Amino acid sequence: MRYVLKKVLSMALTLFVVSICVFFAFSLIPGDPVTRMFGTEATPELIAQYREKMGLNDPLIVRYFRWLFAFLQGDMGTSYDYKIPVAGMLAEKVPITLTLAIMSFVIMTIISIPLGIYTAKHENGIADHIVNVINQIIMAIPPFFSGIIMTFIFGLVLKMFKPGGFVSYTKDFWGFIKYLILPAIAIALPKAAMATKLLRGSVIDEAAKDYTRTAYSRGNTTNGVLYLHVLKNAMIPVVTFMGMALADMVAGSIVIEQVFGIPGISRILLTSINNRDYPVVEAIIMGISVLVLLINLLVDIIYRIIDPRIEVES
Amino acid sequence: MGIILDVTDLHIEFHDHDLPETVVEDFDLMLEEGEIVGIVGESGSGKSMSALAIAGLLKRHALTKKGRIMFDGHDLLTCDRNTLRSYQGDEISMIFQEPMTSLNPVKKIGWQVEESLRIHHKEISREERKKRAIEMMDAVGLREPEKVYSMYPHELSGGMRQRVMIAAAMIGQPRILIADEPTTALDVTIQAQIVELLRKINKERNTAIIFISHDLSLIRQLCQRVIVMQGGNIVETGDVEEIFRSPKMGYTRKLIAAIPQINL
Amino acid sequence: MNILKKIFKKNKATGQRNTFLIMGTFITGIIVLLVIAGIFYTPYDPTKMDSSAKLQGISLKHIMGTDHMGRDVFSRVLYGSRVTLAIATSTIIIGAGIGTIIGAFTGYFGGIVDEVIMRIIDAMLAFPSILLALVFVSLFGTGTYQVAIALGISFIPSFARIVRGEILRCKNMDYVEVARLQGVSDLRIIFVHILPNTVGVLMSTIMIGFNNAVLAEAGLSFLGIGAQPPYASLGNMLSDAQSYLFTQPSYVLSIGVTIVLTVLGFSFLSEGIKRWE
Amino acid sequence: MEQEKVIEIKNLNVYYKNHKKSPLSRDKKKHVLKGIDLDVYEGEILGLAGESGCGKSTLAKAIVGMNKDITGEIIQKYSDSQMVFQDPYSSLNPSKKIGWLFEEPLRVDKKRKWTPKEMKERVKTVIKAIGLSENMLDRYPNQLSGGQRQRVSIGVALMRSPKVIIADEPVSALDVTIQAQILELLRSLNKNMGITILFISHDLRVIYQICDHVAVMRGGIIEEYGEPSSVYRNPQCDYTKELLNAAGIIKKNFNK
Repeated sequence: MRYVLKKVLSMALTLFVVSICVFFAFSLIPGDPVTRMFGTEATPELIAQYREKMGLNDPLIVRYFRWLFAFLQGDMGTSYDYKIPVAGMLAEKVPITLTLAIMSFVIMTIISIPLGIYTAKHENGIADHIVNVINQIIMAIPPFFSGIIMTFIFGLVLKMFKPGGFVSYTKDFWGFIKYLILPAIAIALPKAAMATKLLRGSVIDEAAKDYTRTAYSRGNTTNGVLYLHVLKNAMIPVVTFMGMALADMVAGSIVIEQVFGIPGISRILLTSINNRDYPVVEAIIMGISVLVLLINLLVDIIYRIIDPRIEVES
Repeated sequence: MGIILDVTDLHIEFHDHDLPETVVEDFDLMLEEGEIVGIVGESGSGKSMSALAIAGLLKRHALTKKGRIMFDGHDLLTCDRNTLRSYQGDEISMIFQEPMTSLNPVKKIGWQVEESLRIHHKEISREERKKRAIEMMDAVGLREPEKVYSMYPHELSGGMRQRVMIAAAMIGQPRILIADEPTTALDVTIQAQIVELLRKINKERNTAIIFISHDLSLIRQLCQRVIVMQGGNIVETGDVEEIFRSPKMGYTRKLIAAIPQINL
Repeated sequence: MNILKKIFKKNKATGQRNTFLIMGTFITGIIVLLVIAGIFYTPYDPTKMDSSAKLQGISLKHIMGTDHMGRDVFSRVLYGSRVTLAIATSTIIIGAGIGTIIGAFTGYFGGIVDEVIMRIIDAMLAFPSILLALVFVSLFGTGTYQVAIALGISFIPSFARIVRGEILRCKNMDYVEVARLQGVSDLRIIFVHILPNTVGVLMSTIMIGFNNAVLAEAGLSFLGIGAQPPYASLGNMLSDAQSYLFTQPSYVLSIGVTIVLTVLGFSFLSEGIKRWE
Repeated sequence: MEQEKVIEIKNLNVYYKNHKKSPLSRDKKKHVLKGIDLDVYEGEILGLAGESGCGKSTLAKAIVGMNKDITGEIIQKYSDSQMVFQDPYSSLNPSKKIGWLFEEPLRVDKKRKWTPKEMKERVKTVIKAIGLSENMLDRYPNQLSGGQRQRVSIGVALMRSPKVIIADEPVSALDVTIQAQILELLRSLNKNMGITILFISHDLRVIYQICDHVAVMRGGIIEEYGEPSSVYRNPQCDYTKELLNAAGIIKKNFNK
């Protein structure tokens, strides 16, 4: 319990540092937000009025804490371009992106764990060689390209789904999930290949350690050694990878949403980056930071459960 | 006293390089019930390989084995996997040089100690298993065995880990215990304790021990009979004191000469 | 030629050739040679439009077909690969250069500076690198140079971490203590005694870095925030081609396959170096 | 015969940083050596015996200045003491040729500049003294056996003709027959070149064989000091007795 508390505190601290970095980075970029908001319509009076209204005349520190506390209460500021609260803009989009990322994660796990164990167990077998070659190739295919190919094969040739036929989860949940399957596979494939390779290597490394010899000397079968002894040890690096992969998948969703025409946070993020709509960018970065840190926390906790040595070392 | 293990003409050859490499040649060993035999040799002498072969722990691929290892009417080299497994941990147990790495770091001590019982004696209840494990841990001199039962390997010292290894090896009351340099990684005082413990086990339980070491003087302390190995071959074999008194082969003489002489 | 001999040499222990290294050298070699050749000669002017030859398939005349404006795709791929590789190279130079220096010094000297820098680097590493690059792009603005710098910065942490780990591993070796006792200076220890021992790991990391940089650059340009016209890179082109997927699949495929081969070459190289001896 | 002291240690205390630090624990330092007094005489081999964690390696490191957090005095007659380590596999830089390793101490010599020719001469002299042949110079450490590596380590330490060598378990990682050869080499260096050796070992038998004095350490304290033959014949403290017994040198209750 103390371990978890310590990790939560450390997470809060990191988040605090991240928020400082994000806020100051975006505040120090040249360009006045009010001028940016009104463009050519801006008159000096209007600018002065809005600067006062938005509190831009206060010192940076004051503005930072105001921003931080507003953020903690769920107020993420107002978009320069749309002049509506950022929170509202994102509310509908976030679940779509998250669902996509989680589906990719599930697909990756389902593929990679059995495959990793199988290829490790049959090291240098035919299946192992084939899987290794396929893995190496899949890792080189960027999701946006495999997404395009899948659209071509399943959409055009097999006509199994309608490209661009996205349905929102509010209307038809299963239709929504069904539409996300291909994009999720596109995101999951390279990660699954990496996870398979990592797990295979990890199992093989662990299997060469002394304790497996001990396990055999007590009369264990190969499966007994593998599942009772090796697997738990072998999962330690894989858990770290999977945590990072989940974070990566959120990022991967942003690209793949463009390929499949999914209205997640991708389009908002890209337009706001291109148009320098900083409140939106800030909100998305902070949101993803929270998510990444939560994933890290989860990984740390799982780690602690798997590996009893952790507490001693940290 | 009967002979319980009869190894004849054991050959082990490695194939993981271009040229096959012979690591053990013409290895013979007859082990009598309740006796302690030492195998001495330097690194690369094939002493550990022979021991692993007897324990059935040589990897199956990349090597060939010839000869016979007769135990309980079966040839452990050729018998099927299940027969071999039914002996491992139950009739033939093994402990290793590195107690640090020979225990699974993520499993509790108790779980590891009672593993052989769990595998070979499924009829024993969980409570009974735990009781026996704790008794065994007590017998090998682990203090507070109940507490150690639910600890992890990294929480123990090297000497304690080796005791845990011995407890786990002895829990099935094996007839043969193979100890592969069990004290090399330990401090001298701990080393003496472990040797003492092995002697006690041998006396009280009548377990035959194959004790492998590079240290001839350690073998002299524990064993009646010794096999001297060099480069995969047996150089000399016989009674320890006899060999110390009149070594027949040059290599044995060299080994004895390398032991610092102390004349007080 | 000596290096080629080494690449094709059989491993003494296993008697096998290093297939990954051979394949990686082969693929990457051809791509790099083609790209260099493309600087001096392309079959067609990559910007020349020909409205009479839009979206043609693969033919002897246009070995990768033509695009929606009738430009020769092969010439454009040569050009785009050059942009992609140029950005990837500068990414690696920035990332590996600064990362190695940071990693070497923090790892060797340790102390409070090391802790602070490693905290920051761990925090950065927790973020997906493409997102990190997106953050920097949004700070620096979009454009070819900005993307190169943004990617370079986002690659620093992983290099720093790996080099630091290697330095830490070597630092506790007795030979470093021996050198210190002989009075070898810290800088000489880092650069003459320790770093040569990390060359294998570093080379392998650089190759996987190229692999990731090409992927990241292509991803960013695909999103339209990477290289900007007239510096079209492979990602931009793929994004353009996507709209013509149904009318002329070879257009998309030839660009996509080029990206895949480039990435594959580097990943093979990385894998091959890891298995070298 | 009154001998001169090469190293004089007075009330030496060494502390380590506590790595398991938590903000709550006040005891931040580990007290590793607790008030060591020890003299090393010119031309002798002094054995430092004890089990792992007793502080014998820490003492060696403190003498050559590798531990910074110390109190007390270490007075040394010569400044250029060298060390030989236990593991011959990690004490030679794997990316350098043996010849390069031999020359490195000369290249970084602050006292004088060595010309390439002088370096070659010096390497030749040393390589002869340690009983290796010159064709070793072109090899990498991984092409050498453990015993050869340990010879090279000793040779590298000899390059600048130090008067004191500290050998930290130099034979523990070697096979017994090789062990005897390395001990022989150390003894000849001591006899022929007059090099004072601080010989650290957990093996009391080895210490008996080559040392003029022995200091038995435990828990950061020197428990017993004297000539090996008299210490072994008549050990004063229980711990020494226990060690001697464990090593099979004295027989307490040896029932066989």
